[in-house]
Amino acid sequence: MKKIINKPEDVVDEMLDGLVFTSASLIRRLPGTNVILRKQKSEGKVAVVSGGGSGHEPTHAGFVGSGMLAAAVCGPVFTSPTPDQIAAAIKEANQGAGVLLVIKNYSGDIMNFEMAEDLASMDHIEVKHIVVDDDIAVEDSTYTAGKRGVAGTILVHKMMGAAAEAGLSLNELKDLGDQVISSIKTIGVALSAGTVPESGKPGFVLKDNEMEYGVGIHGEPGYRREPIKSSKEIAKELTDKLRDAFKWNASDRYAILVNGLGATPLMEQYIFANDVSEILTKDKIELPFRKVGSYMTSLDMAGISLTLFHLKQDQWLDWLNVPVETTAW
Amino acid sequence: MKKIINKPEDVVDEMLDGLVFTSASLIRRLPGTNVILRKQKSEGKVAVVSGGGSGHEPTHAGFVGSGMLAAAVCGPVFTSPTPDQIAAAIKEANQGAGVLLVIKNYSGDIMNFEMAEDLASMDHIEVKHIVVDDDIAVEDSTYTAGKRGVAGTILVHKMMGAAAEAGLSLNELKDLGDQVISSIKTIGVALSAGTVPESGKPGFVLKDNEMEYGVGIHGEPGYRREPIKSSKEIAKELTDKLRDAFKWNASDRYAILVNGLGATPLMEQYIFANDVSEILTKDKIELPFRKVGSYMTSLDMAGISLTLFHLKQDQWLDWLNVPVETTAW
Amino acid sequence: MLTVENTIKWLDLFADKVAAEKDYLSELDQAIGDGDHGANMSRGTAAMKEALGKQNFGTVQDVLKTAAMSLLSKIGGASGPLYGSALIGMAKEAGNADTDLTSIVQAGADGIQKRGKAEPGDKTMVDVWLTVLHALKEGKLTDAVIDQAVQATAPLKAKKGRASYLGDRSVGHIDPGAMSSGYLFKCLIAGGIL
Amino acid sequence: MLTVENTIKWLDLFADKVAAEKDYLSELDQAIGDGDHGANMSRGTAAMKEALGKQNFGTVQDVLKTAAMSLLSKIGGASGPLYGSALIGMAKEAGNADTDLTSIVQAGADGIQKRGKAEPGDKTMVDVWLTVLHALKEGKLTDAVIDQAVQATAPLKAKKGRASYLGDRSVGHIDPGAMSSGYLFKCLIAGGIL
Ligand SMILES: Nc1ncnc2c1ncn2[C@@H]1O[C@H](COP(=O)(O)OP(=O)(O)O)[C@@H](O)[C@H]1O
Ligand SMILES: Nc1ncnc2c1ncn2[C@@H]1O[C@H](COP(=O)(O)OP(=O)(O)O)[C@@H](O)[C@H]1O
Ligand SMILES: [Mg+2]
Ligand SMILES: [Mg+2]
Ligand SMILES: [Mg+2]
Ligand SMILES: [Mg+2]
Repeated sequence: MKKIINKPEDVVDEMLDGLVFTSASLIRRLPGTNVILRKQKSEGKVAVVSGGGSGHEPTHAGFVGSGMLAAAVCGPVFTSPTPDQIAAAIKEANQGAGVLLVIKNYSGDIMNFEMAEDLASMDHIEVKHIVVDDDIAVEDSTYTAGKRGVAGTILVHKMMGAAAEAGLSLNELKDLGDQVISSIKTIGVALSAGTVPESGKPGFVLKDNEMEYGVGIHGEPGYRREPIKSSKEIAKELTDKLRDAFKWNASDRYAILVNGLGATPLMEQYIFANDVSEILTKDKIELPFRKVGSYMTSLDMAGISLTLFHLKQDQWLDWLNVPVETTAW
Repeated sequence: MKKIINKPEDVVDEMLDGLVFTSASLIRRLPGTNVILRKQKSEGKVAVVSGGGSGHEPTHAGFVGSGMLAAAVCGPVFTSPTPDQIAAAIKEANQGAGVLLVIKNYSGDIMNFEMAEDLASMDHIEVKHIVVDDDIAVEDSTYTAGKRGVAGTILVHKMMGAAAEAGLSLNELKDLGDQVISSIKTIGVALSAGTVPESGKPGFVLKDNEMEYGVGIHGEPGYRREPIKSSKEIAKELTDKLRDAFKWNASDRYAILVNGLGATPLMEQYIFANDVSEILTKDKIELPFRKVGSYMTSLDMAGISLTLFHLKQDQWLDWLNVPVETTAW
Repeated sequence: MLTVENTIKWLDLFADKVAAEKDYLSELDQAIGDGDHGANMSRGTAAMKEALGKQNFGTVQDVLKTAAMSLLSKIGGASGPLYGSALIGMAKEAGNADTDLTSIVQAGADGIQKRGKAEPGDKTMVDVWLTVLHALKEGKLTDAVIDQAVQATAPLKAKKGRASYLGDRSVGHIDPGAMSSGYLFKCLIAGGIL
Repeated sequence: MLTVENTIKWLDLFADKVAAEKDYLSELDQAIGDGDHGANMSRGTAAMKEALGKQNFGTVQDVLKTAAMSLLSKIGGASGPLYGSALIGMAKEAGNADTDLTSIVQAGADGIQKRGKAEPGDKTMVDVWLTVLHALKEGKLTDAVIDQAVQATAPLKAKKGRASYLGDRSVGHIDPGAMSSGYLFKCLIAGGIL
């Protein structure tokens, strides 16, 4: 493992200090916790709080700021934060109109966030949650933990942040969140695994000429391993999966997010985006919102994910577009 | 080589199409060229034009947009663009007040841009240029090609773009540019080399436990190779070099840029930024402008660079801070 | 019956066992999860042991509540809320006048199932808790029963937690949470509480 | 003396030689530069050959000007403007009534030096151009003279271009631009123009 770090057990603590140093005008750290709060308050508005394991930078803390997240709770690398930290974030973030938790669909995250919800309710803070499960790589069935939450989460953060700022109530936000999440689907491909600092070894090993479709952002297994393909072929595979899942029609409107997984440079992301755009143009899909970059990463994993978000209402596009003040959006 | 690309010889062409697809509202491609132009014009203002080899994404084209670059000329990977392309960019970008070229200090870049300047003068367009040479890794002497232009270039783009928008004349801009460049210094460290798609092999090879101080953004040799150190030790080495070069005093004001070289994730960049901030705080340096991210990359090179910019005038800080509309700033 | 002293002893033994087996638990998790179960559990149980050593406790409920809070605020991941919920449930039950060990373990198992919604056979710690509970009711809890319950998770296909993403590939591996729960109950026996 | 026909022949031979030695030129550049000199030169000379084949030329100046523009707009990097400037200078000189081959090569060398500011001994293509020029003036240009000029760059320490970043580590390697310039003049001889 070659990384620019100090002690592996200190990476999250030091990273958060570095982030706050970088964006000192926007955010602060709740003392004694791994909770990042935004400085500018929105009184009387619902506070949107997210979080999860670290290692996905700039997610989650990079999206704290006005118009987006009120707080992010940062767990150890790839490990859900604990209920006390989440509860502390809820308490600090609450502006009197309640708190909406954005949870990614992992057993650990759901259980810790739900317990925090219980704790917060003892403080008489109204809390609701939504669960992002955009990864269509693994089959969804009642016999599994269900689909995972991956890159689409940043679009959920943006939507919820904008809608909260627009004054929606906690109930309205929760309903909107459920609708939005069911309109977002993601699928990815990995070329190499990330290395958790404390373990020092890559999460899985791909051969020099191999890639794997459908790998999760913690290195969870995908659905097929094969020799590396061209960007065009990868674009075809991933858009085929998304077409199957969405069953779209010509002139449907989608937001698109091409997301680098950590070690993949922008050059490759743009080449891939170009190939995807050619396919979607043939399908006559409209793409009024487009974003390319490394937003939901998996440490130094090489690879890419493709997210589409069916824009069922014009309002949704407006909310994606409204400016925010964050480190990373 | 594992990359998400199609034919290696097509990477620049396809990447530029992908970039324009992503930021279609901001930029366009000059047909038949690798020139990216901004859509919004600033009539009567000096146009700031930059460029160089590709492989440094989001530099250069990611900084085209209002308030920053008027155009970027994108050469093949790590190879300067040709005079005809640069001349075409000058012609299209000119808004009647002349064109300032931002050149990085490489023999190839300087010669191609100077020839383009000659061509443009035949069209009676007033053109001047500034040469960025912020890399203090290699000794500057009249017996070499001099210091290289690296990550500090993006701060030069920002300053020149803001000052041009503020209405400075071409002569004023050129003077400002020379002052700004002499106030910016950068030094970096590489953990692994990037791989040029057409060659398919990494530009140099570091052992599993090795790093090299002072490597350039095309894999040019640095000044010392040694076993990988902690982030704190790397921060000390790089700030020591910068302190020597600037000879700063307590309460001097600097802008800081921590730049990832392509494959290094944000987590490491923030940890390193935190270590640098501790050292500079001890030196009582003020850092009113801070930026962390992968802005001047070297394909998939792992590593980091540290740039400091001595803010000799309050106006300079304002120009760094004024909002822009670009893909990547 | 649980007393303040033997409950502390039980949980201290558990912390020591987890510390000793930290790498093995992570190894089990590497095979079908994300390789952090040992790190998670030892972070939590070390904090628990420290908290239990710092205070004088008046009731078993207080001991269990303090233990629960340590685990909850230190483990994280999936096992944190599960062990935390188990111990909160046990603490509540310990407050009842006419309780007994079986009822307390029952409350722990209920807490885990309420939190994690796993059924027996889903290849989780629930499998161990329910087998242990059954044996307790019958007065037949032994190390052998516990070992067997842990081993019995190997042939199962995971339906909850991270291992469920592996589908059939989870078959043939012991569930890490089942193993750590096995340690908990072996320490109950080793602590002489039965 | 240069004619339209033999100038085209000369440059076509040069393009063929560069195409044949593309990998070798890049290998030389890998050692002390960035490994693209072969790719750069072959991209440019292929375009030049194509452009020269497409048109009927009235004067040597037109031939050289067309060649210059092809090289300039296709090579890029350092060698593009250098070869481009050389050929622009040569084209200008070829327009003079009382010119000769020596004056034309002199104009080429001047173009390179004006553009790149390299002095003899800086370990660049200039070293070959100036040695060739000297030999031409003395009427003594041979393949052996050219080879020797190219080889003579090896012991030098680079002071211009990318190789200069290597400092002392550039010693012991032939300069790639010197090698490609050597090809240019060997093709002059092979084309029977001397
Ligand atoms: N829904 C659930 N119900 C019961 N036990 C579960 C559930 N999900 C996970 N587990 C248990 O948690 C263990 C994994 O814990 P751990 O590795 O610490 O957390 P994570 O999976 O978040 O990394 C599994 O071996 C399993 O026994
Ligand atoms: N300033 C200069 N003057 C003369 N020749 C130069 C100069 N700089 C570079 N060269 C020549 O250019 C050659 C390298 O060309 P090339 O590899 O195509 O360009 P780049 O260095 O931009 O990759 C060198 O071998 C050297 O002969
Ligand atoms: Mg985990
Ligand atoms: Mg080059
Ligand atoms: Mg685990
Ligand atoms: Mg070269």
